[in-house]
Amino acid sequence: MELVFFYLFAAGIVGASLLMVTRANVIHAALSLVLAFLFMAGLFVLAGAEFLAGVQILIYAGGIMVLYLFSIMLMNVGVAVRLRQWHRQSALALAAALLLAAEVWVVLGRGGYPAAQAWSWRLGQTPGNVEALGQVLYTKFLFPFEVASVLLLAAMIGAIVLAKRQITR
Amino acid sequence: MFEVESSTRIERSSVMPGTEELIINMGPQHPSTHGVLRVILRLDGETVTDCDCDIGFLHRGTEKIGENITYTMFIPYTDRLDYIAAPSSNLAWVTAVEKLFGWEIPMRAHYIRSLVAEFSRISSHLLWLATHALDIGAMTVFLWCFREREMVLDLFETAFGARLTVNAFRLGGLFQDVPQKFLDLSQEFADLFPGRIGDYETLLTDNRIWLQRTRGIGVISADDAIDLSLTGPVLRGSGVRWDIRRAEPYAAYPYLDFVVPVGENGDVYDRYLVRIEEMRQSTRIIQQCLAQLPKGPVSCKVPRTIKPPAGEVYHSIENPKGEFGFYLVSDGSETPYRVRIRPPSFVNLGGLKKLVLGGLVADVVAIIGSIDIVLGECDR
Amino acid sequence: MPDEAQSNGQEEGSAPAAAQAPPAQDLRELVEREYAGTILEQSAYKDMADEATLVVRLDALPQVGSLLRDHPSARFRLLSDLTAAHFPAEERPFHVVYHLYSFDHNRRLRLKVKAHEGEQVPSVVSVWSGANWMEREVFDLFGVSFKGHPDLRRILLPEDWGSHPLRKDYPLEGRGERVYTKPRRKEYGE
Amino acid sequence: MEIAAEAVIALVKIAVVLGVVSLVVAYLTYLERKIIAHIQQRLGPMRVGWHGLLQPIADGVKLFLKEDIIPDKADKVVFVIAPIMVLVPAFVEYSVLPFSSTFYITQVNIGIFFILAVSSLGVFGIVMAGWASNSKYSLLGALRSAAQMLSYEIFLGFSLIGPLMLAGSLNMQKIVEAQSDVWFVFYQPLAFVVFFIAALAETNRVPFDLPEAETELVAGFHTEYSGMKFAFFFLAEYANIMVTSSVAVTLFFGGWKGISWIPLPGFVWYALKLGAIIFVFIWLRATLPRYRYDQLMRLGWKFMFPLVMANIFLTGLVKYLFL
Repeated sequence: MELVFFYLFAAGIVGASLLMVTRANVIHAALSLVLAFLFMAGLFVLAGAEFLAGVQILIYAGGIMVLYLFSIMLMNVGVAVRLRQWHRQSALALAAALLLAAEVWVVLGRGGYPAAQAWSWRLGQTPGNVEALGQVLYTKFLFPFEVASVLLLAAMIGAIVLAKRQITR
Repeated sequence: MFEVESSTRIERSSVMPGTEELIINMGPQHPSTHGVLRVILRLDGETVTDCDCDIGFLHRGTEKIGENITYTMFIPYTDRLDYIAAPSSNLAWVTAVEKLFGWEIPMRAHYIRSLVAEFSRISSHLLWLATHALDIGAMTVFLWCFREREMVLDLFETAFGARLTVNAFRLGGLFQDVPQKFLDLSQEFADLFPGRIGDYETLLTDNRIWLQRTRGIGVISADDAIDLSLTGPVLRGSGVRWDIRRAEPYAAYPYLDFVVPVGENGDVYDRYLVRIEEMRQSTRIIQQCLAQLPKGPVSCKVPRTIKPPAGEVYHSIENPKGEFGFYLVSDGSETPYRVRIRPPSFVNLGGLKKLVLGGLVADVVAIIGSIDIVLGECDR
Repeated sequence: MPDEAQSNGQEEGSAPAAAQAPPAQDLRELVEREYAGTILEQSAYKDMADEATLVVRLDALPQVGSLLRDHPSARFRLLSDLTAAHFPAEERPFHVVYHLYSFDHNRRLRLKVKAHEGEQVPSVVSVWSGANWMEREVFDLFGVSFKGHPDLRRILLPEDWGSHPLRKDYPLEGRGERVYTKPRRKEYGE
Repeated sequence: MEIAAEAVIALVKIAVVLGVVSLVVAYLTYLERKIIAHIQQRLGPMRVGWHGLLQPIADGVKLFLKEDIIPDKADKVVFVIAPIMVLVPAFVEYSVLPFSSTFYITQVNIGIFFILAVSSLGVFGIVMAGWASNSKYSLLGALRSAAQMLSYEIFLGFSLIGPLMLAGSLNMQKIVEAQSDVWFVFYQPLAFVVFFIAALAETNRVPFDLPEAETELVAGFHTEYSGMKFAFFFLAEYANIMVTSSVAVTLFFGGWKGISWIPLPGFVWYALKLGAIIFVFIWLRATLPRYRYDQLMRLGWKFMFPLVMANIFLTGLVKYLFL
């Protein structure tokens, strides 16, 4: 049963991603990406990580992508559609893709990262993964968590300063 | 070197890269342009950078018509000018013609004219308040105002047989005396109406959202307002205490006691307050008219064929929207040689650009509402 | 918002002068003192004070306007109305009429200029901004052009209308572009 | 076999909930029209059925039969998907709402979080509709809406943190159980105020109905829509009102729990509370004017954000010190 859903979602991700890179219309591409995010959230649910699935939808699909759409809509999409879509970089892209595939192959062939194997929490078998996530974030990974939040704060202030400079004077 | 240049370029351009100015057509079928007004707005984001009005959709050549029919025949045409306050337009026309002739009008006619003119002011202000509030999103006020306006229109029907284009007055006075029922109903309305104004004010005057949407919006100083020839509540909202009913009294206004309300800041809110207070004052005037109403004839002797002396007069009255005047040139024949309608909405609308520049689109709606235009008289 | 009621009745300043001198004599003198020879005629319908009319020389209009607007004994700050009338029989057929009002003196004044066909009338937008749309309207309906107007376009009629309906030679029937030859009907109901 | 039985039960539950919700949503429009009408001293719908009771059905039939217009210059695919994208999240959210102690479609660990996540998808439909219509009014409406919903989602989410801290769970059932003694609205009045205001903004209701401000933007993002697609937007709006009201009931008013000495079944209590909150929604619509766009943003960021942060801080402090 789970396997069926897994392949369903996986196929969805692949299809949506393909759509995303092939659509000439930027808005269509962005919407395909949203679709891919939703399928990914489905995979998270299958893995027992409901919280991550929620975050995936809330942040990526509901937040970031809306902002993307927001800025895309302000631009003239009609021009982009008529632009050339090929940049003669296919050789480079192919090389990069092959490299990535090789890396994935090697990692998965070894059965994942050693650190992940040594993980004490079994996702999906925890009493509730919100609690698990919370405990890990505030104990084991407190420092990276704080660093990330400081980074975000700096980015936010930077954005405000940049925007503000245009308004005054 | 290059970096300095690029940063200055960012600072200079007020428009975000990749965005373009948006040109928006409001009207002529837009819900908040109050008739067939078309406003062309140039927007940067939601800020208005330019504004142009396209009017004339309702132009019927009323002035030309007036030059080719007799003085009496023109009265119904005035109904179609400011159709929201038709008796006011009638009054402007008959008083202007009477000034040309130099007739003495009986006191009773004067009082009834003032009475009906104040009813028309109330009806006009009610329609204004209704649509203005609806523009800003207050839906209930809209229907409440229409409830009272319905009563006023019923009153017109009782007295003159018509509700909107009432054709209320005749040269020399009135067509006939008003029925007693009209006076009774008027009294009833005048007793009831101040409470109803209180109801509207409960919903709006101290409402924080209403204050935020109207205070400091569409500000115009007294000097600018005068310079732009704005009249009526728009001018009074900027603090100029000028009301033709007081400055150059006509009809029964010399004998009536009322206050000319003025605003301080000249913003949308002050215009709102001025009009609300004017409704109260109108009710006071109605009470006084009913109490003082003298007996007697309602029309002076009017000759069968009306031929004024040659000459020119300008006479204006205080329409609900502003100074509503007629400039008449007579060549001594039965028809006027030139009829000029001085339209308050047209002139006040001319000041719109000054009011909306730099504001937001949402404010344009509020500002058009606060000018209170009626296109019938704007386009003529 | 409202303060105490103002006193009823007429304000001073308008009525008493009418008996001896024609109304607006003082204003005429005021203008003549500054710009001699700019007032061509002076009249008032039935000697009414608020119908005082001064006919101003065409080219002097903006100066006379500014003077009347700013001088303390005039202060005509409100351009209450601006319009025109067409008298085809006259040498200067277009009378452009300005109705001024003074808040300080509660007084009205009518200025008039007379223009030839095709002659440009100096715009008063620089004196009273409110003249903008009203001059456009006169341009639209009479074809009188204004010199120095910032945005002289048709306002009520479509841009491509091609004629000026408030001229007396404009036909009453049919489309306005047609040349109309019949004389104007004068009698009704006889 | 067991899986099949489970699936059948789930499907039946879903069908029941969907049916009831659709009907209630349809009658919500009727209720709104009636309530506003009486506030405005008129009668509202009176012709179809007794006191217009069949009006929603007549409206539905009318919308079904209407010509379905797709503008010539519109992006057809996106134009068609948009109303579905608005409606589906609105209905999916019902899957985790507990209507009584025993009746719910499913229990998820992250119940309330799931609702937040799914409701954030609703904005897509609006943005898509605005863009696909290829009309300036629609686009402006959609932009406003996107900005508004994104910002207010933040306050909506943060305002829920207070009650969640008290409940110690994201599971809707457990949150309700935690309110057995006292409803959280008494512990968390600030949070409730912020939540309610944010909910108004999220559902585009007066005084925050800017995206569809008729007098400025004609009809906002759904200007170009007609027929059933328009009905979808309409239904979604009311479905969202239902959801946010349900969340309010669940998180602040003790869900299906009633006053113990009045013997009423849980779902009756639930319906009563829901009705009261929806009534306030409608009442506000009849009373208030509309905020302006920038004022809305200012209200959010300068008033509600500090408020909700202070609330979280206070709750944490109190919980640390006294509980």
